[in-house]
Order: sequence, then C-alpha cells, then structure tokens
Amino acid sequence: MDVKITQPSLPFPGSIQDTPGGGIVLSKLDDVINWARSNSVWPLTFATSCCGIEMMSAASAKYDFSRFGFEVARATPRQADVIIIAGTIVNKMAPVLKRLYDQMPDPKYVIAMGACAISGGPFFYNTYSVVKGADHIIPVDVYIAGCPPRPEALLHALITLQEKIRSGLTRDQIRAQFSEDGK
Amino acid sequence: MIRFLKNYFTEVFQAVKSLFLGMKLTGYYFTHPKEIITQEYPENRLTLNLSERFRGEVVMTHDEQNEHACTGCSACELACPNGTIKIINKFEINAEGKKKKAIDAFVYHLELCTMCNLCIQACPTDAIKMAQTFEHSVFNRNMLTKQLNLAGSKLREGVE
Amino acid sequence: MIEEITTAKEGEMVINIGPQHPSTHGVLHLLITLDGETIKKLEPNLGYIHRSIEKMCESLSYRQFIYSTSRMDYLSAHINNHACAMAVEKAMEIEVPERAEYIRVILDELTRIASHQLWWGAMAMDLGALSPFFYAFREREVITDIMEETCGARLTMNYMVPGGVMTDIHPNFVKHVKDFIVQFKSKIDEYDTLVTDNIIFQNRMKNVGLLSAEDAISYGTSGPTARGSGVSCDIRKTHPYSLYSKLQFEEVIETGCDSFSRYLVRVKEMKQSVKIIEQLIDNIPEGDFVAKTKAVIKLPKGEFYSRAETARGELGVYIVSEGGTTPYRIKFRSPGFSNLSALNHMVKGYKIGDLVAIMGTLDLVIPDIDR
Amino acid sequence: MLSFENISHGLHNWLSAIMSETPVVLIELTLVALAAITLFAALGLILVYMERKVAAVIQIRKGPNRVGPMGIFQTAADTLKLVMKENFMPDSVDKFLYKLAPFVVMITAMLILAPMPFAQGFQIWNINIGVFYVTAISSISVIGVLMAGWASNNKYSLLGAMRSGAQIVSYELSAGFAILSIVALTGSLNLNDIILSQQDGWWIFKGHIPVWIAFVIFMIAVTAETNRAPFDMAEAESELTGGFHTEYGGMRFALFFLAEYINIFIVCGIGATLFFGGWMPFHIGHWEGFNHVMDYIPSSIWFFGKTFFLIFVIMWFRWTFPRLRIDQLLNLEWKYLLPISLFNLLLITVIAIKGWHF
Amino acid sequence: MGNDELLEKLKELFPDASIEQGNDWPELLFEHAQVADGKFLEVVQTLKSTNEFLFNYLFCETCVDWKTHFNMVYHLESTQYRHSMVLKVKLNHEQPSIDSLSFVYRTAEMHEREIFDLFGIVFTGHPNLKRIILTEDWVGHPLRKDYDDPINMIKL
Repeated sequence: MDVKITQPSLPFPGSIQDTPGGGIVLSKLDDVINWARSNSVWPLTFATSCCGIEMMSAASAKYDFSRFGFEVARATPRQADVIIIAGTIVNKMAPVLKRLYDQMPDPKYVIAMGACAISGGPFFYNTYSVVKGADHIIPVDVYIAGCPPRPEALLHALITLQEKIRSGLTRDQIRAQFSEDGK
Repeated sequence: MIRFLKNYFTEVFQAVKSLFLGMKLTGYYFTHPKEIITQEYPENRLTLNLSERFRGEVVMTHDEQNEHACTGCSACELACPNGTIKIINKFEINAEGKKKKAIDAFVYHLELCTMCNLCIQACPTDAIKMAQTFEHSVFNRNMLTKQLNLAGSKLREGVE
Repeated sequence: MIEEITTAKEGEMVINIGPQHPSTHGVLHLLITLDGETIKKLEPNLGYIHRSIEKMCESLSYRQFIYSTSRMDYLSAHINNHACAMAVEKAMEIEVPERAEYIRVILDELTRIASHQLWWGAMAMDLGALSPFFYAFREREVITDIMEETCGARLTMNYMVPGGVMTDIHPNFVKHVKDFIVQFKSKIDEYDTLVTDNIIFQNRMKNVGLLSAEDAISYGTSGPTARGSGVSCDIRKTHPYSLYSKLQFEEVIETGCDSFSRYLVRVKEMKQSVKIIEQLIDNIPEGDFVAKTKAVIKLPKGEFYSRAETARGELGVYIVSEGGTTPYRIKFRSPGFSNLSALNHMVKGYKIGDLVAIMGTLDLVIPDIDR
Repeated sequence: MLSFENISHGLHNWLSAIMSETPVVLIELTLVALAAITLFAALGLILVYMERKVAAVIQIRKGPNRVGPMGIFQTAADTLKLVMKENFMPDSVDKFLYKLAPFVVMITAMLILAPMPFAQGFQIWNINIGVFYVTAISSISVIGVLMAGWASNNKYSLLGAMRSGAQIVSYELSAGFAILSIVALTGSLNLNDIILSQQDGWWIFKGHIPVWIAFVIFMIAVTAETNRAPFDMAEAESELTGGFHTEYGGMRFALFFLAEYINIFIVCGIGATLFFGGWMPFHIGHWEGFNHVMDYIPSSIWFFGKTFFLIFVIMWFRWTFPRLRIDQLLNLEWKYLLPISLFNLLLITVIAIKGWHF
Repeated sequence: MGNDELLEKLKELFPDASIEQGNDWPELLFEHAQVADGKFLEVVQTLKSTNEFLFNYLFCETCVDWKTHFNMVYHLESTQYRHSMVLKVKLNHEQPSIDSLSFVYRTAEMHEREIFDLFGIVFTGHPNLKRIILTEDWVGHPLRKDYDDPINMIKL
C-alpha cells in the first residue's frame, strides 16, 4: 500500500531567500547590519530542564552550532542576543525569566524550545505551577516543537531565526507574511 | 632532608608530567583533524538517515485514493497523557442509508505532543504513525496545531 | 522574585547563585553568605522548575504516568521508567519476560554510562576545562544513537511499559552496543589522562567537600555521593531488582569522603556498567518482550514502593492506590533532593570555586530535585 | 626588498621633501595612530577567529565556517553586531567609572604597543627604557578592571575584580623578574638593543637552563596577567558568570573582549622579543651561510610567526587545563614562582657577569 | 533481620501501636494522640538507636492526604542490617502537626519543608520551617486533595 504523509514538510528556511549579490556583498547598510546580527547570535546559557541537554548536544562536537557562530554562550544576559527557553517555565521562574529578558540589550530574540516552553506541553493539564507557554511572559520569535527537539531541530530553529533577522521584519510582520503563504 | 627533597622533586615532576600528558592529548587532536566528527546540518539534510523508529510527529497515513484508516474510535485520545489529540466526529449516511460514525477532524497539537508513542500503540487500525520529520520550527505557535486527516479524505473500505 | 536578604553580618556578603547560573546546571537558587571568598552558609531555594508531577500523576493512568518520570531525572530516564514499571508490576504481580529484563538492564546501564559521561564533561567544564565536555559527548552521542534506534527518542524514551518494553530491540542493537563498548574502552583512558591525573584537577578536588559516612547516611544521600563516603548503598546490590542479583559486578566504594572520591566512584562505575553490559549483550534470550497485560491497568488497593538505582542514587516510587485506574497519591523519592540537603554541610568554610566543584560532584539534576 | 623599514623611511623622506617639519610630525603622528587602531582591530578579529578555530579543532569539531569562506568573517560579524547593540547602562552603576573602565583597559593595551619592534627598524617609539615602560604601563590595566568591577554595582563583578587585582599584582612580580633576567644578560632596557644582542642566536638557546626557567615562568605569569585560563579567575564563567564584565554589554563589552586579545598579543610579542629574538631571524653563531639564508625571510614574518606561536601555546593551555582556585593561584605565585624566579635571577646575573652564556 | 522477626520485635516494643506486614516491609501505625507531646521523637530515637534495629537511614518521608486525616509516612532502613520498615502517623485534618525529625535525621529538614509547603503540616521544632518550593505568597497547599486552583489548573 502506498502511503503518503499528510503534512508536507515545511520548506527549508535557508532556501527561501536568495541574498542579492551572492552572499556577503550587500548594498544597504541595513542589510549589512542584519547580516552581522543574524550571523552572530550569542545564546544565553539558560536551561531549565531536558531541552537543555539537547542544547548541550547541539553544542557538542557532533552537531556543533559553532559553525553558525552560536557557540559564544554567555552566562550573563547583558552580553547575550538570544534566549533559548529550553524547558518548562513554572510560576516561580516566570519573573526571573522576565527579568533576564529585560536585562538583555536590544535587539534580542527568543526561541521557545520544546513542548514545555511552547505551551506547557506534558504539564499542560492538571498542574498548578506550570506556565502554559513562555509567550505568556516574553514575546517568542521561533517555536520548535518536540519533547525534546533533536539538536538538528534546534539548528533548524536557529536558521529560521537567522532568516527572520535577515528579513528585518518584526514578529508580527513575519507572522503575517508566513500565514499568507499558507505555511 | 634528602628524602624530603626527593619527594618534593618527584611531586613536581609528576605534576609537570600530568600537565604535559594532558597537553599531548589535546595536541594530538589538534594535529589530527580526521578526528573531527561534526556532521554538517543542514548540508547533510538529504543524506541524514534517521532511525525508522525516531518519533518526530504523529501523522495519519493516507493512500492514493485519499483514504485513511481512522474510524474515530478515540482510543488515541484516551491514551494520550496530555490531551494532544482531539477527535471531532461526524455522522455520515452511507450507501445503505445507515448512519456511520466518521472523523470530521483529527486535531493534533504538535505544540503539546511529547512523542511518547502511546497513541500509536493504542490505535487498533494503525491509522496513525510516527513520522521522522523534526523541522518543526515556526514563527507562529498556531501553526503547530494541525489537522491530520486531509481535506475530503474518507475512511478506507473494510476498516472497522 | 529574588529578594535581597539583608541579614548579613558586618563583613559578610550575601550572594545569590542562580536561578540562572552556569554552574547550577539548571535553575537552582542558592543563597550563600560569604566572608571574603569563604562560604559561611548556604541555603538552597528550590521550586524554579517544580512542575507538580506528583499532583499531575494523580490524574494519569498507570500507563500514562511513566512518561512524565522521564522528565524528572532526564539523564536517567530509562531507570526512572524502569522503577515506575516495577512498582506497577509488583502491584499487579506481572511476570516480566526474561527478554524484557535483559533489554531493560542493558538500557539502564547504557543510560548510566551516558549520564556519567555528561556529568564528567559538565564537571570538567565547571572547573574551567572545556575540552573534556566535547570528548565526553562524542561517546555519549553513540549511546543516544543506540537509544534512538531502538526506543525512538534520544533523551526521554518512554520505552518501558508495565510488563516489559514497548517494542522489540532493533535488529542492529546488539551490534551497535558492541561497537560502542569497543569505542568506549579505547577512549576511557583519555578521561584519566585529561582530567583524573591532572594535577590542577586533583588539587581542586582532594580534601574538598568532606562528607563523613555518618553524615552521608544522616543526610539521606545515596548513589555515588554516599559511596564516595564509604557507605554501601547501591540498590542493585543491597536490594537487587530485575537481573542484578545474577550479575557479576562490583559496588564501587571509595573512602576518601571528598570530592575526588565521589569523582572516582562515577568514573569507575562507568567501567562496571560496561562489565554488566558485556555479560548480557550476547545472551539476550528469545521470547516475548512484553507480558500480556490488560488494556486498562487497575492496581489493587494498597501501598507499593519500588526502588531503583539511578545514576544519581536511589529513586523510590511510592504509589498509594485506592483500587482505581489512577494512583491516589504518588511520591517520587528523588536522589537529588536528599543529596542537595547535604550541600550546606559540605561547602562550609570552602571557597566559591570549591562550591562549583562540590556541586559538580553531587551531579545535581534540578528537575529531579523539584519534580 | 620591500620591507616595513623601507616603507616608513620612504614615506618620511617624501613628506619631508614636500613640507616643513611640524606638519610632517603631525601627519606622521596621525598616520601612526590610524595604523595602530587598524592593527588593533585587525589583530582582535584575527585572534578571536584563531581562538575559535583552535578551540574547535582541539574539541574535534569544525568551528565557524558559515560566514565567508572558512568563516573568516565570523568575528567581523560579531564585532559589527556588538557595535550595533543597544548602548545601555544599568541603573545603579557608578556612571562615570562604568563608562571609563573599558577605555582605560583598551588605552593601556594600546600604549604598550609603542615600543614594540614589529620588524627591523619598524617601531613606533624607540624608547631607551622600553622594557621598563612595558612593565610599568601593563600594570595600569588592572585599574581598569577594578574600576569596572567596582562601578558595576554587582557582587560577582566585585569579586571578579578583586580576584583580578590580587592576581595581576602578584604575577607581575614574577613576570618582572623573568624580564629582568634577560635585561641582566643584555645590560640594556632598550628592546631594540635586546634584539640586536641576539644576532648570534636567541637567548632561549644562548642562556642555558636558567633562561628556559625564566621563559616558563614568564609564560605562566603572563597567562595569569592576561586573565586567561587556567588563571581566568577574574571571569571564571562557571563561578562568577562573567566576572568583572558581568554588567557590560554591547560595545563596552567588545572593548574588554578586544583588549584581552590585544594583551595576549602584546605579552606574546614581548616574550618573543626577549626570548626568541623578536624580528631577528634564526641565527646560529657564526654560520654565515645559514644566517644569510635565514635573513631572506622578512623580519616582520619572523616577529609575527614567533608571536603567534606563543599565542597558540597560550590557547593550547586554555583548552586543556582546568581552572585553579584563587588561593591555589596565589600560593603558586608566592610560594613557588617568586622564590624560583628570584633564585633564577641570581643565577642569571652570575652567568651574565662571568660571561658563561654563548 | 527478616521481616517476620522485625514484626515480632516491633510488636514487643510498641504494644499500643497497630503493626501489620505491608507489601514490602512491616508497617507501624500510630494515632497522633499516641505520639503527641514529644513522644514521637522518643519512638524514633528508640528505632534509631536500639541495637537490634539501628534504623539510621530515612530514605523517604512523605505524607498522604486521606481527606479525613493525613498520614505521615516514614520509610526507615538500617544500613547495617539492611532491614526496612514503614512508620506511619495519623494526623488530624484540621491542625496537622507533628514533631520534626530534623535533629534525628538531617535529611528530614528538607523533606519536612517540602511537606510543609505542599501539605501544610506543621513540624514542631523544625529549625527553618518555611516554603521551599512554592513562592512565599502562595495560598494553599497543592497536594491536598481539596486544593483547587481554577486559574492555573486546567482539568482534562
């Protein structure tokens, strides 16, 4: 029996946008700045639970997110660009997360990694202390589903985030654009 | 005194030796780039072979007539520990004029799913299975809520 | 909100370590009172990852609650699942097929190796050496690949079900495990060269974080933390479960009571785990991988306790059943919680740098502590 | 043959020919300043890139390879991003010191560049007390670190700064004694004279075992002085999150970051000058033919080659060893390195007086 | 010591408590009135220091809410003899309180803070009895059966 998968897999983010001028030589200053920002995304070492281990795996030699320049994990939010919410956020942690986010200088990005950070995931029902999605606390740019997502999935999310930074669009704009495309 | 000096120098020598051995090991890796084990995602996307058991997301299998095997028994919904699956049923009137239960929408919340495989185990008709996809990154959380049965799909004949 | 505690005496300084701090391996919050760099007092503040698993499990069926325990101590997910499955099996008096037991024990020990490897890398990273982390993950990735091939997930497998395991092992399982053992044995010496024998490392670890045997028992520590203090507490030896009574292996006990002996216990345990796997891998018997169970599991009325030795210590699963399909009350006695309680005792009088080393040797997993 | 010496002399002659002396000096000063800043930026980028690549290969991974060929623009992107980051200041900091600290650190790093002989006859300022100048100026950078730690109003920063203060002040002693041993051998404080004294062989080969000991002590001390692992007490990421620069972000953090690498370059440059003859090619005694062949390699390549080799060794340390504890660190200095270097200096003085070196 | 022998010995020692063989270990159940006024500490001290028992390892301490009463459950083990027992104390539901064991078993300090936090049981004599897991301003004790939080808890 021939079977096909119902959901067409998402188009790969890196392949959507052709950079004019073949890569590095860009015309506008904005583009140069966005290029720099997108290629230098320093994460905050912030992990609450299981997804943090997959984040460590993504840093490890086999997956090595340093290829994209992400390996400069900063322990202090003052120097970080992206906060990867790797794990569940509970009510007690929520103010701390908000504070960490506020301490980061602009421009800053947020990746919600895994089911817990997106929506509370396994702890959505019948729990009294779990925040049902980190985007109730801070705005999230990219969501990765999975529990926990593979290291490759994290890399995919980072590439997706790079695409967002390069496009120079705000969160709402890029959401609107992608909803129109029907993805 | 001599023994003390001897011990002292042995200790210093051992210490320096241990440091040197450590540097030798890292030096070995520095001079042997073949030890590098990095797999370059996304360049290796096409050759990336995930195990067939890898649980990436739940999908419903459809054949070429756009038919699936889900009877809407909601065994998966019951088996799911955290309400990832919602089955909305409708009643269809078939050729013989009988009312028959069928799924209207098989709603799957990928943002909640923990890939625990309990729904697949529970399914009596093997209508759903785990796919090996993992590139689920989206800008909008709503896009993770999916309807697994394709538009206009029907229950395959003979599946009860 | 983190509040400044202003009860410090003259000349003392109160520092918040965490909830976001690289060496707490998660979101642990420690309030430490310092005199210069010397720690006078330490008070842990938990709950930054308290996900109310115990409350949640009260509304999950006995098949479902196992998956949530993978998220407790995610580095010993298999062993957690094993303990839960054992508790249900004990209550239901299910006979687990021999093949399932073999698979379970092999996977448990692989999990233990993977957990200790991650600990080894993270511990070295805490002490400032960054390369060991990458070498440790090289071997760990091999294990996660084996897990993924057979169980379908890399970290939170949910592979053990009441009565056995979820699916049969992958056809390549045996071969890949053997390959791993060969690779592991050739690389384990590097661990010693790079870290164990290093003079800086030894100076950082020896005579630091002393925990006497009496204190270790009184503080309820278990696992390598207690065994580093000379307490025999390996559940696999003292209360053998599954196949462990038939296996030849040694309980690693070091009597140094300091950070270095806790370190040695873990490194040696990896070798013991390999020994266990070697005994089993060639003899996996044919047969069912899961016992026949009813679709809906109802536990008889009563209280059931099962103990298992995770990579961090003794995990207890205490189920109170009222005879229904869901537990009335479930309690996970997590090893990290008790081990953490000894931290205040261990760090008094040491420096901040030592605190990091001592916490490293306790191998804390915060979701395991908070549950 | 095109060399830095010819270029600088040519430029000077050309400028002198077309205008009077004062504008020439002004123009030359501007040019030197521009050149120094450019060199700084370039060195910072190259060293950070080198560090990341060395780390990657030691850690069996690939390292940055996306941004530009082999990832060579990675650090450029990082710098640009840091420059474009929000220029924020936490509320409760001491505003003046907070702003000043990164510049103090950066400017001291720049100042030490002055007497550095990059190539034959190519030096910003041929000062006759060069060695003294370098040791004096390099100790100012600790003030910048202390300022940063104090002004940040953060306990981690304060601890980091205090550690750094204790560490740099103590390790400066043995670094100083190691430098002095070469001064004792050459009898000059002028860096150029020191290089010229190595015409028939570098001190590391001429000076017997005591110079080796001095060199090892020098390497340990400068690793500590530049706050590099295994002596990165001041930052100690796993203990103090970021140490003295915990509260810094954006451009100000970039200045600290760059200054760290510039400092490494400078101390390695000094080390290369003192022990490996700076720009002096590899000469063996009076083997005229061999020496002549070696002279064909430009002097700037000799200097940078040696310096980068020493930088690599320091990076190698970093990616191999765990960090020391603060009290062990001070013990190492006061109980081992300082007595040894004092004794060693005595030995070298005897060698110098008796003329026992080659 | 085997479970049967242990059971006998315990019966001898505590004739007024109800003792039965549980699924794994002997279970010793006290009513709260039997161990009030510091008697509980005596009982535990006896169990810990009697040469035949030496229950020096408290490996699990928890509480069960039975709606009408609470049951404190202590799992004790002897690291020397490797025998274990379960000690239970019935507490009333209105004002549950019991002596703290934190000076007998150091590990009890953290466990009791957790139980205080999640069940609201007051441990008299505890050195530092305050919430450890939830925030200080949390209302209620979530592991009690009557706990309800319509805002945070979404029922499935």
